[in-house]
Amino acid sequence: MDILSLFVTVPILTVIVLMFAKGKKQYRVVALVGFIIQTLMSFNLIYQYLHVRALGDKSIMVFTKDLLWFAPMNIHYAIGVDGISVLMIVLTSVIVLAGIFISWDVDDLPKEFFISLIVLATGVFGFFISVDLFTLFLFYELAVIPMYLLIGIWGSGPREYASMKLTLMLMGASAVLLIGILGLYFHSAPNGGPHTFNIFEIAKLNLPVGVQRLFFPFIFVGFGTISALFPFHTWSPDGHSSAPTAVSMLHAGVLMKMGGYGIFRIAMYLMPQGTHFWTNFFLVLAITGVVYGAFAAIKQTDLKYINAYSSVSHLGLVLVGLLMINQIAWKGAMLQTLSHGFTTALLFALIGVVYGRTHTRIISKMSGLLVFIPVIGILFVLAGLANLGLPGFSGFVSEMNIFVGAFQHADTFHRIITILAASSIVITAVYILRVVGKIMMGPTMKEYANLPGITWYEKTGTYILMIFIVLIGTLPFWFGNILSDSIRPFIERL
Amino acid sequence: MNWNQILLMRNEIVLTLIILLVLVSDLIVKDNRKKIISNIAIGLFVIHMLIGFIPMPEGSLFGGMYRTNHLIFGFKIILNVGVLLILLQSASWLHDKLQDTTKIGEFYIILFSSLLGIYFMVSSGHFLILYMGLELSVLPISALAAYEVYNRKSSEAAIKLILSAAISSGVFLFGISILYAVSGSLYFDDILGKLPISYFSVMGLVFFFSGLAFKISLVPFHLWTADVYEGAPTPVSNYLSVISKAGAVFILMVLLFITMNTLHDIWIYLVYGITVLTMFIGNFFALRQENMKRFLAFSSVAQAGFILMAMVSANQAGVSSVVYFMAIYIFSNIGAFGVVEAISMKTGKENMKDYAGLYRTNPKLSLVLMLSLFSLAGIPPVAGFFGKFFLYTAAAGQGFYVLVFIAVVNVTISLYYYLKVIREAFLRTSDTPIAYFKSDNYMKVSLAIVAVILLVIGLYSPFYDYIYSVSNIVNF
Amino acid sequence: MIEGVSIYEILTLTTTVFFIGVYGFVTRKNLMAMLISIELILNSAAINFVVVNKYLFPAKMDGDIFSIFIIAIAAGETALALAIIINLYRLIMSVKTKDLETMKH
Amino acid sequence: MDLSYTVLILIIPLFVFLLLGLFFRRIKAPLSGYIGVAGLTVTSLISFFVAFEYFFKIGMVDGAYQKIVAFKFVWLHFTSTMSISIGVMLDPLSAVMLIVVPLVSWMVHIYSLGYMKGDRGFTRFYAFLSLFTFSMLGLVLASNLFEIYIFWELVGVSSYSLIGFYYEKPSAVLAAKKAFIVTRFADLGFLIGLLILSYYAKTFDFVNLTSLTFIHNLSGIGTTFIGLSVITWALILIFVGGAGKSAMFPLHIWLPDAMEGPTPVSALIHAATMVVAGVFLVARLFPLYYFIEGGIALDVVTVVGTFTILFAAIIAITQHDIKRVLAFSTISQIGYMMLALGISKYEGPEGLGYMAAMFHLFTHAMFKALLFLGAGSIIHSVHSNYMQDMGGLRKYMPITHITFLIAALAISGIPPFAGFFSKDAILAAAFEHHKVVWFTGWFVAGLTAFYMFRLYFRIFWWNDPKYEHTPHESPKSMTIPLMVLAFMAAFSGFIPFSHFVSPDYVPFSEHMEWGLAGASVGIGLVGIILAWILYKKENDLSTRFALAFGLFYKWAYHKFYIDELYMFVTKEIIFKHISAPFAWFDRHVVDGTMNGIGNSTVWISEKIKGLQSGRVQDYAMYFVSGATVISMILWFLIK
Repeated sequence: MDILSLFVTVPILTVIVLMFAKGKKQYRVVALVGFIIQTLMSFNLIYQYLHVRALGDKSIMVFTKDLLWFAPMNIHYAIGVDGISVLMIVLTSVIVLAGIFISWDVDDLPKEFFISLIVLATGVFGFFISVDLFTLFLFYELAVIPMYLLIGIWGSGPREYASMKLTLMLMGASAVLLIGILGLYFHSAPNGGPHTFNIFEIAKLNLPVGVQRLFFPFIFVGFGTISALFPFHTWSPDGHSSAPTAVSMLHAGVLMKMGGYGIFRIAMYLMPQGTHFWTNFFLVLAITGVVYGAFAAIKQTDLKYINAYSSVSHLGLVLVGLLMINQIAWKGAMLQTLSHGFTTALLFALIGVVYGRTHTRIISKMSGLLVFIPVIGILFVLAGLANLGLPGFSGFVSEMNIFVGAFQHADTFHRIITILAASSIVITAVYILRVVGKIMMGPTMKEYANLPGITWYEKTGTYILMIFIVLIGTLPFWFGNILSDSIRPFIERL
Repeated sequence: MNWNQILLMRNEIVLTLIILLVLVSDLIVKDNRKKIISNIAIGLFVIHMLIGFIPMPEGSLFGGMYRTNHLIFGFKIILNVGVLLILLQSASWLHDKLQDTTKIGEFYIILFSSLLGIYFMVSSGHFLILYMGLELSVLPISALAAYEVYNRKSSEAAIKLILSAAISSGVFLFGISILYAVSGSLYFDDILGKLPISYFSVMGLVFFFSGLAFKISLVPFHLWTADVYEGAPTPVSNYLSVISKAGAVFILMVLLFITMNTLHDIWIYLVYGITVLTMFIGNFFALRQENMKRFLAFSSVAQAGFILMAMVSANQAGVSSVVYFMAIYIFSNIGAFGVVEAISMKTGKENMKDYAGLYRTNPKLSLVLMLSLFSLAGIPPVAGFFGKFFLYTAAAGQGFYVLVFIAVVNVTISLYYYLKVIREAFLRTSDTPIAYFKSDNYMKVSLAIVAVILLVIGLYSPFYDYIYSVSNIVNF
Repeated sequence: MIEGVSIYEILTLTTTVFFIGVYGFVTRKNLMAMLISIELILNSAAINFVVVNKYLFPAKMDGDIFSIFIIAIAAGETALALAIIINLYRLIMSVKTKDLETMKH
Repeated sequence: MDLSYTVLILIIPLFVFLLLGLFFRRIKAPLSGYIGVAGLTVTSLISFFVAFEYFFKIGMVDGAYQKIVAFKFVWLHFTSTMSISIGVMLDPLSAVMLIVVPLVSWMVHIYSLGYMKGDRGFTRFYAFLSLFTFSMLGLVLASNLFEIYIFWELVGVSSYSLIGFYYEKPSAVLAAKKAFIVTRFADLGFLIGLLILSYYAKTFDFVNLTSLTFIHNLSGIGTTFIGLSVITWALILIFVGGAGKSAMFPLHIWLPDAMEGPTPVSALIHAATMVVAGVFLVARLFPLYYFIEGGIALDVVTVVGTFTILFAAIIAITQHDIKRVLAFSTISQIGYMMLALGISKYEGPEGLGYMAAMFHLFTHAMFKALLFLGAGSIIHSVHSNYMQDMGGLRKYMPITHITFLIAALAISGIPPFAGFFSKDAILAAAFEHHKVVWFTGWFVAGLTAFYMFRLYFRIFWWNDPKYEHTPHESPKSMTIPLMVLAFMAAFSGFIPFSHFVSPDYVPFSEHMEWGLAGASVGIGLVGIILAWILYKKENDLSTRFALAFGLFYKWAYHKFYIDELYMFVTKEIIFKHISAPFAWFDRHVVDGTMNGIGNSTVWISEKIKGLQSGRVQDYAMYFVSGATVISMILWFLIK
């Protein structure tokens, strides 16, 4: 078993063990152990990756493996990673681990909860290691569908509506994506011979311009929807607000990341001319999302809605960064992906922690919580500050990369886009401070006087995420180097 | 004609023997011990199924009226496995629900007769055999639909089925007669290349097509489906929705791809239009259904649309994806119907609303239901995903991206109603849930096999590779 | 072969019969009448086979044989339909089509 | 010589912050204060040592001060030339700041030991103070424009945390939010400006950015926008950032509200150090401002500075909250610095304005910190911010009284106190530049003296109200910093500043313009006398004066309704007419469309259900007519 396939098999083994476990305690211990192994594996992967690179391996993907799966269609189980996928895998394992800690206390159907969570994680891992479009698509759908159960069973509020909407919109988007993938597949052999799903095989040939222009929007919208591309983002506020904490974390932290990753790895890499043709159109959509999400967040009263719209805004920035098509902006987009993953996951975790105590998420019903739950309060404030891009936290680094990259375009159109994008950091400050000011600060309320303090598992879960936010924020050069090297072959094609 | 050649009809011969054996044993076994006939029939059928796995050469009999090849051989194995699963579910139903146990034996005889008809239909090389196979498969099923003689709905379903079938066979025959007039022969091999694109052959094509479309439940020939599925006993609906549909799909495909390839430019429009119509109408009706059997009926209408979609690609990929999907569809639908049957047998509840909170009382049953529905909806890693994917690939391979787009839109719609069922079973809770119950071993075995097959068959690629390798029946 | 009558005339006749059968099937209110209409449809097809065989391809007897099979199967079909109708009559004391619309939409 | 030890100046406060911040529940009240003070003592000593070394040992080469990059670490890499590095750059500017910032911060740390005693958030307070000190020192030592921006944001957040220190008070929370958002809005200008600048300059490093050859190459490239070159616009945008932090009109609105924070914080952040960051920034980039397009950007600085001094001084006269008076005074004084920078030229003695700005920054830090700490001492004992509740305090609080008086004299520009020298230099430079600017500056000097002594007399003289608790002098920990700062306020004017700081880094000698000095001292005295008449004893003259000004007084009292204007823009326009429609649009139009697509399928489904009529005859009809119609359609397709 190679180092990458383990990322798919270990979760499956965990699921199998879980099925035979008895009692809540065993369930969570099994899930936890499984994911601790997974996290350690992902750290090991980084180490191995750097080691391989240090030895001078210059290939785009390392640890590649290629097994013929469906011979008639030339479908392979083809895997491989570069720096970007490695970091995404770390992101995923860390967030899932944190998610398991946060949902330590799940009472209703705990076994099923953990199984769904792990299946979802399997899909995400598989997605990030795939270099074959078929397996990539398979894992993508595998990651989306457990969401339905997770939100539907363990969610709150209009959970049925939200989960149905989320699933349908995402599966609809994946259907659109499918068209794009098939289009690529059937144009992958211009000189006869078998078609291929392998990304790097397709990249070797220049697809006809017409084909690129035709199929680029399919793949972009397909992946864009899960990245909350305006106007296909509406599943996200409802979905997030209804989802249980760990699921919101995973969803915003990991699942939505597949969009930007897919756009980068497939749409842009395989269809450079298509990219140039469509850039301006999608830039307008992306920037609309950035500003729009931020403004809409100001008006929300539910914590989760605020964070969901904030995600729309921040992931819009990822798309803006990607569409700026240069090394710096792409690095920024990737960093933003990581940063947003950790930050939003942390915020959702804390929202869950607060909600678990106050039983409300309406900001006007809370006040002065910092007095009674200081640790949670401080973490919340820090997470908020990280979200608004304070130096020292991850958001700053990524946003600055995006802006510097975006400013490399001197024409008026890009300037306006960039300035609009930059202005979102002010609006972000407005809604974050509004939340922090309303619920954490302000006069204390009697009914919250006896709130229990933070528990050890909540502490562990949130601290893990906080550590990574600060790590990216303070050691951006380390992450930046890993990303830069991996971005180079991709940017060179454009 | 020697002994070896006769053995090409191995499936049919053995099945006929089984029918006779069951008939005889039905005479011997005392009335109060009729349940043993189930075991005899199922045991014999298992033997039959195992015999089916023995490799067999390609060839034809009776001057080409009957023929077999590797694809047909494989397809019959799939049918056999499907029928075995249905038999297990039927046994469970027969023992549990039927007041008059003396009728147990008849059920198997009639069901096997219908299967025999499908065998002939699949293997036919002549319109006469096709017609006879078709009738032989549908008439016994009409009888089975009326099997609950004291149930008004059952009789209503049966009469609707037989009247519709009669009309359809009339149209079908009329179409064949026109094709006969145009081509001068009723042998498939002789017709090959002799059908010019003309008003007559088009009319013959459409009328003939509608006869098979009736069995596949393509819009607008599908209207009987929902009523019959709802009224007929569940195993019968199950059988109708998978086995008889699969037979018709297979022979339609063979005829369109090979025999009528000169009409390709015309029937491609026919297939295209009917596909779109079927997917939309099937889905729109399924959206609203409350009765589970009716719901599955419309879902199977929509599924038929997806199957037909792959037929726009008249090549090896098209054949293999259709056969592959049929196989997966058979198991998925058997699973879904099986669960519905198990519940309706023990509690009499057939409405979607009654399923609220099912997971909390009957987790295993709900999981099988979920797997089956996910497979129908095409969600990985369940087999249906692979089936659907290859269907799209087949259609897109011929450049029908718009058709594929319509199909994926419909998959999304269909996902909605499949999730509606999941929603009842998993998401909701109920004050009066379906209480925990134990099904008998027949049902248990059947559902367990379905679950395993659904999980394995897609991921296990040699299965598809095999189907692809034997699908080289088309060469133009 | 009938002297002075071309195949077109006969085919027009059979087509007419076919649609008369369809018309009857659609408009009759009684199941028995519908069965009779079905016979018309099936017979029109059977005549078609015979006529085509005789007029166009007299060398082989494909069509003739086919029509015999049609007649046989139509008989079986009718028998089965009658059995079901009788059972239905036992249950609801009616053979009117309007009593058979409990399952719809 | 290895100067990388200078990075300790940053590391020690950061370490203290992390220590106190991470273990804020373990480290109890007095101990955390001691840790903070100890940390800052070490930092201050190193800073003073570095400044001393720079000015007297290593800084001067060939008659000019050098820019020395003492420490550099590439933190974030963009391109081969563009990167954000965390570095320490020494030059006269940063060396001066190395004295100001640690000194005031040190005093405030010590002072707070007494002031914050018994407060629940004692440890938190010291943690934030350390964070602020770290950020501010990082800001002044930055070697790289982006590094300034980073620390710029960090001082912003420390300011936020400290303004909102009493977070249970809604007003404090609002003030903190306001401060953060207003400055962040301004920072957006800074960010965009610096990005545009760096796009053309291809570097963030000051060593390059401020070298004359580099600027020469830079001028003339890039497009123009509304008649000005892009780089000028970039500089103006950067100034917007500076104006936000330095509370220049019209971005001043956050500073008066920021007085909700504990008074030592006001002294440190909102009087002495952070608010002059804007001045520091413009001074940092002064060669760019001066040379690009003939200094148009600099004219903007002058205009804004000049208007602000007058505007803020007028408001200061009318306020009753002593901290607010001081806040407006701060705004006005920073305006002086900006004004001085704006009118400065580059070479030799012509760079007087630049020197004066830095000089005033230095002296102002001392006397304004002193004023605030004094005010803190008063508030500490009277438990009120309002001068109506005070009077006759000179008897109760002698040390506070004397030190406050020294500070008031210093700010009023009375020789020999520090303010006299720096303000005089500014006015002298202004006189050379433009008479209107000079006149405004001169007039405001009078206003300054008036409002300062209005405060002084009203607090320490007037008459003795009935105190519930008799006021008493503050403890030693509070009075010692007062005395240290009073010493600085009194005598720091004698530092020959032009020998250390000049725009071209070449020292020059300054000449006293005695005529101008006399004029400004004169108007200062007029102001003081007027205040003496009105406020020495309890009387109603002041109210009569106020009535005489009528509407104008009312406007000034309400700070010219700028806050209300902002509230209108944010609440009415942005919240109600942008944000709310966005949210509505999202729920109803975008989401509505998505739901509509979903619901339309159900609707269609409902509409077509009649097809399935349940009549087998209908089915047959559809069957046959379907087949017929399809045949006909296909017939058409044959053609």
